[in-house]
Amino acid sequence: MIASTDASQGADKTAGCAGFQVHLDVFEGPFDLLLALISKHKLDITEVALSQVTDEFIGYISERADGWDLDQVSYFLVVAATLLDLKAARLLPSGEVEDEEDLALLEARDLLFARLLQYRAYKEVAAIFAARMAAAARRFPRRVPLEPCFAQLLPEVLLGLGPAEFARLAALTLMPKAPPKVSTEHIHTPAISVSEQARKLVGMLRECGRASFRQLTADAAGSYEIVASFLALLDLYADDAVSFDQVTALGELYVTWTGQTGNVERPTESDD
Amino acid sequence: MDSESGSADARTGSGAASAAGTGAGAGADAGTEAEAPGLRASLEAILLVADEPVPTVVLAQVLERPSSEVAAELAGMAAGYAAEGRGFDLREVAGGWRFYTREDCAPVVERFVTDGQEVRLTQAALETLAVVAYRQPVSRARVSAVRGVNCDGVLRTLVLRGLVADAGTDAETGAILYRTTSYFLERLGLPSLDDLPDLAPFLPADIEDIADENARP
Amino acid sequence: MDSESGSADARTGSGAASAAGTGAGAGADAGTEAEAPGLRASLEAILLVADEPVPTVVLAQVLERPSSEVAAELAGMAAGYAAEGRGFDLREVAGGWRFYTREDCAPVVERFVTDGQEVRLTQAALETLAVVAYRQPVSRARVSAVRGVNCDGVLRTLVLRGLVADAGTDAETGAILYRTTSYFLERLGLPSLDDLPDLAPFLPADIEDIADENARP
Repeated sequence: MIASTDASQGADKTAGCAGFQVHLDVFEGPFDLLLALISKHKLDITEVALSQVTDEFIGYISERADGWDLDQVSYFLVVAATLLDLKAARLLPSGEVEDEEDLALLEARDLLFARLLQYRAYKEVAAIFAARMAAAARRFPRRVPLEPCFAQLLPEVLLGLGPAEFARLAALTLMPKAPPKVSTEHIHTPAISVSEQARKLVGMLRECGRASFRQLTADAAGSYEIVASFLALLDLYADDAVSFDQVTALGELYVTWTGQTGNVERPTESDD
Repeated sequence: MDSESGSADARTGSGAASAAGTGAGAGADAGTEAEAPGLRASLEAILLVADEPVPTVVLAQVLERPSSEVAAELAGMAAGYAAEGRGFDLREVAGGWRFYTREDCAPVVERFVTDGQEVRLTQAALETLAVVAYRQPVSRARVSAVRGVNCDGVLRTLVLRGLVADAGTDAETGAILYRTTSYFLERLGLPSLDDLPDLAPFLPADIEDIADENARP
Repeated sequence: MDSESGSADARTGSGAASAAGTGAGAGADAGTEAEAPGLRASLEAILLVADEPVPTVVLAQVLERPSSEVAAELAGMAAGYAAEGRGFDLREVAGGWRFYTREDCAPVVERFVTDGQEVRLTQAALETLAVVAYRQPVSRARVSAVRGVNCDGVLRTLVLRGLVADAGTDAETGAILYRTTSYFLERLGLPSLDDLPDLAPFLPADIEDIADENARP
């Protein structure tokens, strides 16, 4: 491979990028996290112990959901939902895959794994990029102003940027470098806790037994609250307190209360 | 020392012969010989003033020599510098030739140079760059789909940092497409995109186009 | 080509003679110690990236060698380049050493310099220009502080290209101040500095910091 020699020389500088690190804070996307969970258990990606990884994945989301931006959370939800489906499929007695739903689950699994494999490939070449960049940075190009006698002969300079792009670049360059990260952004976002949402949902569902997700979130103050509701439902689902049905893909999602009638405490949640 | 240039240029030799005494500037006034410097000297002079990689064809044009001859001379010069253990090195990067310091001189040069050190990129930036590099021209949505996370902000910054550029719009969807720049190649020290490491070994067959079908809008 | 070894510097000659085989060997004392580049290679590397004449004492300091040894090596190198008929030339000018193009290569270099189309600025130059444009009049130190790297060389290039000019000295510190020129406005397509877009709308909201905080200085 092209970078093999360079990689070893640049290794000290790129160690942070080279391998997975199971510091949970470093994950940027769901694929990142999934891969890390999978590699943490030293599992072949195609033979994942789904239930275990699913549980950890969901656990991680519920811990951190309030600290992410909406985009990230939605992606996480897509992956979480897929994983949940897969976990459900795995619980099916084997040999019963005539059902169309089962087939769909298998397809979803293949798709998820295919994407993960693809992402892993890019992650690996990204590590090669980092090593190559580190090696290239050890060779300094000649970048010296022309001798004055030639400089006056130079043709026009091409900026290659319009005023707006130039301003954007200036803003980026002038932006104070971020201090070592202690993000406090999440403190200022409206505090919607998943457990609070769960309590609310349990109340509503106990009353009506079955409702569409749309109905359940009709009075949500913002998308953040909807996301929190969805996360809460995933938790409730994991605890066998609700079931889902959805007749068509992307169609209305119905939630049915299947839990006890007693007071439900959500033991895994911490208010944050 | 002539060995590396294949002695293509007899004039260089005679210039050398007359140089003995004086030191600086000795080549200029080498009385009897013709005026024009040889191919190797000309290339060295041009590359000394270039502040970005110079394509072989440009050098060939300026010197009015066949590209193949220039290419052979450049390769010979690079080999010669290496063999002589020079502190500089001639490298083909981003479609052109440029003088670099030799890698094992890095500690010394770093002690001397205080500017121009390039920032190291975050993991997110590297991954985004990797996707763009291998799938270019590529839309934001596809990059995001491959990485499983929204990449708009990272892409915009990569554009501003000169590593990625706009590559027009998709004929069908109208989405803006992105490609890598020659500065990207310089940062990686690669002659061209063809020299990117092969992605295939990292990827099981038939996986390659997953993200395309499922790219979210 | 062996004729040049009759010149002032025996070391260059012997280096040349031994060049064929080893690689790093040719420098001053490279023979036995494998890793460190020799004195000649180190000097070549440093001078390749130096954008102003470098005084012998500075080189001696960086390399931790006696000035006299460094001075002798530099003189030897200069003589060697001349003897070999290189396209570059090592000259002592204004109290320091710098690589220049050899005089008899000037016509070729001129053709190269004038031959190109418009010259694109490097990323570092653009960023430096942006800082000057929005903070003018501004001192070198300030520009370097904002960019987090030493910008002296880049600033010199911008001055040379006529995009940035001297704007007097700071009353307090005596530091030279810089401003953008009317040529800069022309190249950006703006009638006056007042027409530079406000920064506020561009302050990064959706831009991500792609630089690794843990990067080396």
